[in-house]
Amino acid sequence: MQFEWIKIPYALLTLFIVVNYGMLLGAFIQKIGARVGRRRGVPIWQNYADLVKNFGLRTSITHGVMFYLGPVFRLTGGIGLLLFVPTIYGSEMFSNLSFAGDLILALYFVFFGTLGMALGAGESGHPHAAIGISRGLSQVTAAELPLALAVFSVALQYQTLSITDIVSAQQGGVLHWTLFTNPLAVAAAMLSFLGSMMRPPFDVVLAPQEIPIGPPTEYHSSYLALMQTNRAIFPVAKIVVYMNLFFGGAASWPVFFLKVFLIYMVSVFVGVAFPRFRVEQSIRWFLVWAVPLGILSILLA
Amino acid sequence: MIAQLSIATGFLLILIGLYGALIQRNILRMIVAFTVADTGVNIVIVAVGFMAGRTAPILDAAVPVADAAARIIDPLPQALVLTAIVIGLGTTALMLAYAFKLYEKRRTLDIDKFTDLRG
Amino acid sequence: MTSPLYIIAVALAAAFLLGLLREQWRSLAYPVTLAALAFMSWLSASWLWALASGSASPVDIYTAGTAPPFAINLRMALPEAVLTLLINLTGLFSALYLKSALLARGRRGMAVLLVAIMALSGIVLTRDIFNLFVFLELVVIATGGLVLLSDHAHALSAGFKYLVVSQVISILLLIGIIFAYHATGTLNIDGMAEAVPGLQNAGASQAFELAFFLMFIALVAELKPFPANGWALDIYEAAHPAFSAIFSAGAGTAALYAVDKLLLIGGPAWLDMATGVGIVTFVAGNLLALPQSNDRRLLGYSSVAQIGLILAVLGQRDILGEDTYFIAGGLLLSHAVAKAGLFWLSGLLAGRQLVDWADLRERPMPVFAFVTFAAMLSGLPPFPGFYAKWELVHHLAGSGRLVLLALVLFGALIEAGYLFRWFGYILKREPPGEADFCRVIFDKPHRVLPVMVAVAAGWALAFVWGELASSLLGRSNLLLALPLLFALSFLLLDWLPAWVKNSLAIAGLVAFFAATWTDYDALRMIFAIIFTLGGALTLLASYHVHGRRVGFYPAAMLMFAGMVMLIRADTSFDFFAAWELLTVGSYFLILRGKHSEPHALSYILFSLGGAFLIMAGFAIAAQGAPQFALASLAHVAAPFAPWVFLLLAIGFMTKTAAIGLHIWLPGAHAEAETDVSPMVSGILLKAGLYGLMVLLLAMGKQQLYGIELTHVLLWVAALTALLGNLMAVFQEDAKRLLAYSSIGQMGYALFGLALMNHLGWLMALVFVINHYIYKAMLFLAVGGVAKRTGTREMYRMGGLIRLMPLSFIAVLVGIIAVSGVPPLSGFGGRWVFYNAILASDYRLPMVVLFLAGPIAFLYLFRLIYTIFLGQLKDELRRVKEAPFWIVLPQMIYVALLIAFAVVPGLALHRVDTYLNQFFPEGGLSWAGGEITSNYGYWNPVAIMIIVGVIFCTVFAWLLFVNRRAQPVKQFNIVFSAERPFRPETTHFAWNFFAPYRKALGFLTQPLVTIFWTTVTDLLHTAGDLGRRLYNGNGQTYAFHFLAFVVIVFFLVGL
Amino acid sequence: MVKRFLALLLLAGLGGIFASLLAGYIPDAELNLTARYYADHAAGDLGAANIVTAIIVTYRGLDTLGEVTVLFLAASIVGLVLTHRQKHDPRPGQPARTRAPVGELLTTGTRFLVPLILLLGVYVFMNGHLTPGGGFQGGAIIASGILLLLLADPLKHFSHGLISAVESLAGLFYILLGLVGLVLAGGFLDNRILPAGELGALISAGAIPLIYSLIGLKVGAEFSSMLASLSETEEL
Repeated sequence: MQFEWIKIPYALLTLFIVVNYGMLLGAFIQKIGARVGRRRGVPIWQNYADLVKNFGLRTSITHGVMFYLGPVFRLTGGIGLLLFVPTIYGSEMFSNLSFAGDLILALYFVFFGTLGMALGAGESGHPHAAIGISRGLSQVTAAELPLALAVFSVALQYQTLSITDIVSAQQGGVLHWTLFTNPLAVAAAMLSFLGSMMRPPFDVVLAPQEIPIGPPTEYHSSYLALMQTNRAIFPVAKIVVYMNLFFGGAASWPVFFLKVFLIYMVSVFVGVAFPRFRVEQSIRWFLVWAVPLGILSILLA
Repeated sequence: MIAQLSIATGFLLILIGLYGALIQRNILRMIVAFTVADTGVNIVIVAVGFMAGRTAPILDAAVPVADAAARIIDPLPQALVLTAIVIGLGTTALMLAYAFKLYEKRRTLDIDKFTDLRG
Repeated sequence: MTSPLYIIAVALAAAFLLGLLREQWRSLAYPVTLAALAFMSWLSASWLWALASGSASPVDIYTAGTAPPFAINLRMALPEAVLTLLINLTGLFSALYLKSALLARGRRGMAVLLVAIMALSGIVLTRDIFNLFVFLELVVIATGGLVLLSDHAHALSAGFKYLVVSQVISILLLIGIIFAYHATGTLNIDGMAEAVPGLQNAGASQAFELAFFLMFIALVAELKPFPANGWALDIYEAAHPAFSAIFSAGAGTAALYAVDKLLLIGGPAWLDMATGVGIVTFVAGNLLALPQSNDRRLLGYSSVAQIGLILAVLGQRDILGEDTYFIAGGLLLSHAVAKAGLFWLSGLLAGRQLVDWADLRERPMPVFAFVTFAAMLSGLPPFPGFYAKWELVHHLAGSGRLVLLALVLFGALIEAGYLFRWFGYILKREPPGEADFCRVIFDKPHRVLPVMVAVAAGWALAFVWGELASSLLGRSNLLLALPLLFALSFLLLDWLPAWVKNSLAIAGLVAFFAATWTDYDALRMIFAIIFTLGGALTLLASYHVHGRRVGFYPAAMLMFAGMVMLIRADTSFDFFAAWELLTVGSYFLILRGKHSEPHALSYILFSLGGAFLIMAGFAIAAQGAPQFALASLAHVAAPFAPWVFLLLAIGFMTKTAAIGLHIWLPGAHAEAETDVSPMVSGILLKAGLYGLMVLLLAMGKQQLYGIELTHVLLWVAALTALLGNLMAVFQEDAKRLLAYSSIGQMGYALFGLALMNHLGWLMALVFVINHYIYKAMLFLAVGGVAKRTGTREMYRMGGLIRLMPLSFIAVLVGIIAVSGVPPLSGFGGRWVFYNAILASDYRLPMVVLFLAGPIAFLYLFRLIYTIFLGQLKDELRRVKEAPFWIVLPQMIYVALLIAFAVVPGLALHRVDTYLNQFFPEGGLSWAGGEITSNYGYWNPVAIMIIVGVIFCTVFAWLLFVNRRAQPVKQFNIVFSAERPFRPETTHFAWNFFAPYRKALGFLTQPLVTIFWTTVTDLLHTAGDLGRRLYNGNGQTYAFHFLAFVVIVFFLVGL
Repeated sequence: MVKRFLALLLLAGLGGIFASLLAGYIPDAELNLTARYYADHAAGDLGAANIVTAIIVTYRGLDTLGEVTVLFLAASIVGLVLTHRQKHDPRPGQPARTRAPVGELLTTGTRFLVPLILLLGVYVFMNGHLTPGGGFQGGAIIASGILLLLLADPLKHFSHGLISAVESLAGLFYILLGLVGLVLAGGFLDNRILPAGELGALISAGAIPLIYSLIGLKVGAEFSSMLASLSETEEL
């Protein structure tokens, strides 16, 4: 695959679609959560409103250079992840910038944003930010492990690291999906997915309701706006990876919307049904339940 | 047979001397014990060179040069024993001097009292 | 030629002459003594020169004008010339040293000294067994007298104990001699040796064997074998150090030669006994020396042990053949010169405890002397003991005497242990109050001169043995190796200011690379660049140190010399010598840290232990050949190959700090000086990897009992990576964190090598380059911060980003690179890694490695956050950026990292091609900016551009919408409705990953540390138990001797 | 008790070794090679009637030099130890030592015997090459004369200077003679620097009588010096 200039507008188009989809999806899911709790929930355009409001806020403060750059790192991470992965299978238009690297690039780029964000929050000097990062990093090391194992299992299965090749290997019917050809890997990956979506039972990192804790504590106004944008992009980008690896990819945008929604719903269902783990509990949980699945899948692949 | 008996006596003296040197706590007694053992050694040395029916290795009218080889006993151990005796004597003198100095220092001759350096 | 008899005649004449001089004329008697000793030394020296140059041939000197065996004859051949020279010189310089004591005691003391030296020479020269006895008794009696030259409170009782046991010994010796005479009819040693095979019947031969046993055991007892040596140890402790020097160097030498002569009579049947007694003494002597705190007693045990080793060597003459004298001589001369030197040195110090030697601290010459002596005793290159040990080990391995080999190495390791511990005391302990050392040097030059002579003799011997090794055995003379000479030349230049030496060092490294770069293949080229240019780059940081920095450059350049010699080595010998040199150099370097005494010790012990395993591995691989080309490791015969592999691998892994062998690393790297840490971490660790590469390239996959050893390596590597990373997470000390991180990183590199496929090796090389760059950079950055803040505890820092922005940038770039996040160069390593493991057959160890991967984020974040972000402490508000010369290399490293991230092909393409000859399959294809493997692809330039563009766009957008952001003060945060004001309580930093510790902390139980502590404790306990044998009672020592005789008798089974 | 038992056990072991030595001992029927050489050549080559003396002074002269040196050493060290003590322990102000008289018999006997003893000593070492005896025996006899003197008058002070002068000169000449042998004759301590003379005559056997006389003087001096030194320790 080679670079062509036309890829840039195409990539921007993908980005545009995903941003909108992500914002709607986020609000929709919040609404679902509220309805489960017998509340009305936010309107579907709420995220747009927040974004506009936050960008519109005039006064803003900064704690220093890294604080300023944190959200930039964050958003770059989200966009990058999205663009390094082909979105629509078979579409030259929406293969984005995947010529730059394969699956490994995508997986490692996830950390780009995390790291930058953590640094930015760290410079705020707010202890809660640091505590949140400490918890988040602790958890993510355990949570990412089953995914890594699963990805490796899949790569072994298909003998490739190219996402496009992996998707193409799953074409030809639902039963060709990795979900059915390598269920253990998918199970491990989905457990990991729960951990990375910042939803219960693994959301102690953000702890959004009880105390103002976690990395975004100090962020506001346009910083927060960037992060909100990222919050729209990043889960979708991540789910795209899952979709491509395990659920046959998407050959068209409707399939894409549907699959992303359904995969997202998994974490929502679990989230509304289970209470929250403490960090060490979740680490142990991943190591005890998810990792063995991943190991098995590798051994059997 | 005389040679064997003498050697046995020498050995016995050595063992007796060594026993004394190992058991006696008084330094002077140890030194005496060593002289006993030395004597035993000297007896053994002389006895080893002994040959029955022969005479001392001094040539004179009774033992002419010509048949000396058939008449005299082995002269070498006799020369050696002299050296051994003298060396034993030197050591004994030295040990006595030591004993004196040790006594002067601690006013005791008990070997068990001189165990400051150890391990 | 002047007859050697004059050695005896002149000594005696002088001794008798002294009697004519009245006591008042002492000042005349003393020159007479010195003149006599000087004459004797000259005589030996002239014989040595004549014999060595071939202008004289060995002579037998008949006394009484009668041929042996009827009269006593002496012999002067090369060994005799060497040994008498050694004895006479020791005597001469000890007499010089004893000046005040001799002048105080008068002519009798001088006469006794003369007779003692004469008798020692006599033992060496004589060929008559009874004459030997006479000389021996002279030595005993003279010893009894010379002990009294000491002012030590217990010299008297020590001398008496010595006399008691000597009496018993001489009784047995005499009985033995007379019966041996009876059996063979001669007293001449050579005559006896000829007569023995001709003994008519079994009875006569049995009688002779018994007699010989008594003679032999008596002479062996003169070597102070364990456990029959309590009587001699007190002498070492209580006598005047100058006499102890004679006792150790001279008497030991003479007694050894006497035993050697006796072995000539006894023949091969007695070699086993000599070996057994020798090796037991060697090991036990060193074990007993371990718990000693008195310097001279320790030296005594060490002497006992060394002589035991030489006895064991003599006992191995059946396999050593002609090399016996080369080996035994090397060990003996090293021992004698070093021990004499150390005893003389001990006399310059007031305190008798080992820690009192801290008096020497800050005094380069005596410290250098001590180093020379310690290195000679431990058999480090380039001293004779090194060559000797190499030959010995090779012969032993070639003949399959592996137990003996193991014991030799074990004992040598313990010996190195206490010697280097001692050296640590010297450099690192507080001097005990008023050091009167300076005064000694100026007041008593006659006491300093012998020490200096011993140092000079040590280096001269090193050269001579090197020459011998190269002319006789085809080994190379290390003292002619250019890099080593360059390093040693800094010893002479140490008076120059540091910046001059630094410039010289950098110039040297660069020039060496420029002169030799065409010699290397792609693999070696990477290491060569890191070792020379990389070294030069880290040395830039050393410009920040002012003053003379005594001792730094010799040590550093020794390390670099070792490393360049390592990659240039073709033969196993050169390789091993280089390995030892770099180990020693880096040890001195590490020891320079303020609190690095225990860590440097554990470093050198692990390294030497590893080195011994390597030596054993080479020796077994050589199968009798003295050395071999490294490449022929591939042809090691089947039953040995896996063992060789195992030994070498473990040896190299001590340097890469694989788990289980890693406990030296954190302390060593963390406590080292600011500019030393990057060298030992970024550069030195690569030496171990280089070794492993050489090993794996040559030997490939080996199976032991059906287990594939590379598979085992994989597991070790994975566990190393996991546990190294995990332990790094829980460190509060920034440099320790980095050190543990190195352990983890080395685990990755080892993993790549152990995969034994193309990409695995490529990954290892990527790690080699990356790890050098970012670890050197991080250590420098953190070192600079620690320098400015005065602490390495990260929770004491915080918020330094504004004060030390450049250091922050370095750390930021560093941690992105380490963590493997695109777009920086670490990602390349990860990418190659994933491709490599896809091609591998082993899957389980990878799981462990996967677990290790993300953990790196934890400690890296902690590193940057707790130091640079968060709350600034009040006491650090005036901290400045790190010194220019520390920041400069960091910035260069930043540039390098980015360059290597964008164009990794510059370095890797060639290596990739090079690796094709070993692993033809699974290479990468390099098309334009894109790198493609069998599984995936990667375009570093594109990644860099894309990430850069996105980042800049978003950044620009933020700048646009948020251009009026106001910087706020430190505590302007929303904090549970309060306004915090104390940075200490607001900076969340201590025990940063508490929940993680709760979940996984159990994995970091210091099991390995406990294991090694237990091992050392056991050794100490064994030593302490052994000490109980020595209850200080002369009678008990006589018991020991008799028990020794009886037990050996029954073991020999006559 | 344990100590005794252990000692007995060890000595039993040593006794075992000795016993097997004894069991393997067969007295020679003929002189062995070395002894036979001495029997055949000592008289002819060296002119010494007493073969033992020939061996001691010439064949194994180096041993004998060593022996003399042993005594010299012992005397030196004993002297060293004791003078050392006196320097450190001068005991000033002590009244002059007095002793009960040793008795008429001893005093008179001494006066009568000492010259005879000395004469006997000289005789013994002068005739060492002819009759049993020699330098050591003669020296010891001389020393016994000194001992007698000391017994008769324990407070008697011998001139250490004289003793050591005799000792040193004798030693020096001994070495010198040895070296002359090295230069003029076959080797160090070769006695054939002087004519062998007639077997059995007083002036015969080359330098043997000379050397043995020197040894006798030296041994006598050394013993005397030791005795004198030791006698000075009496006040303890």
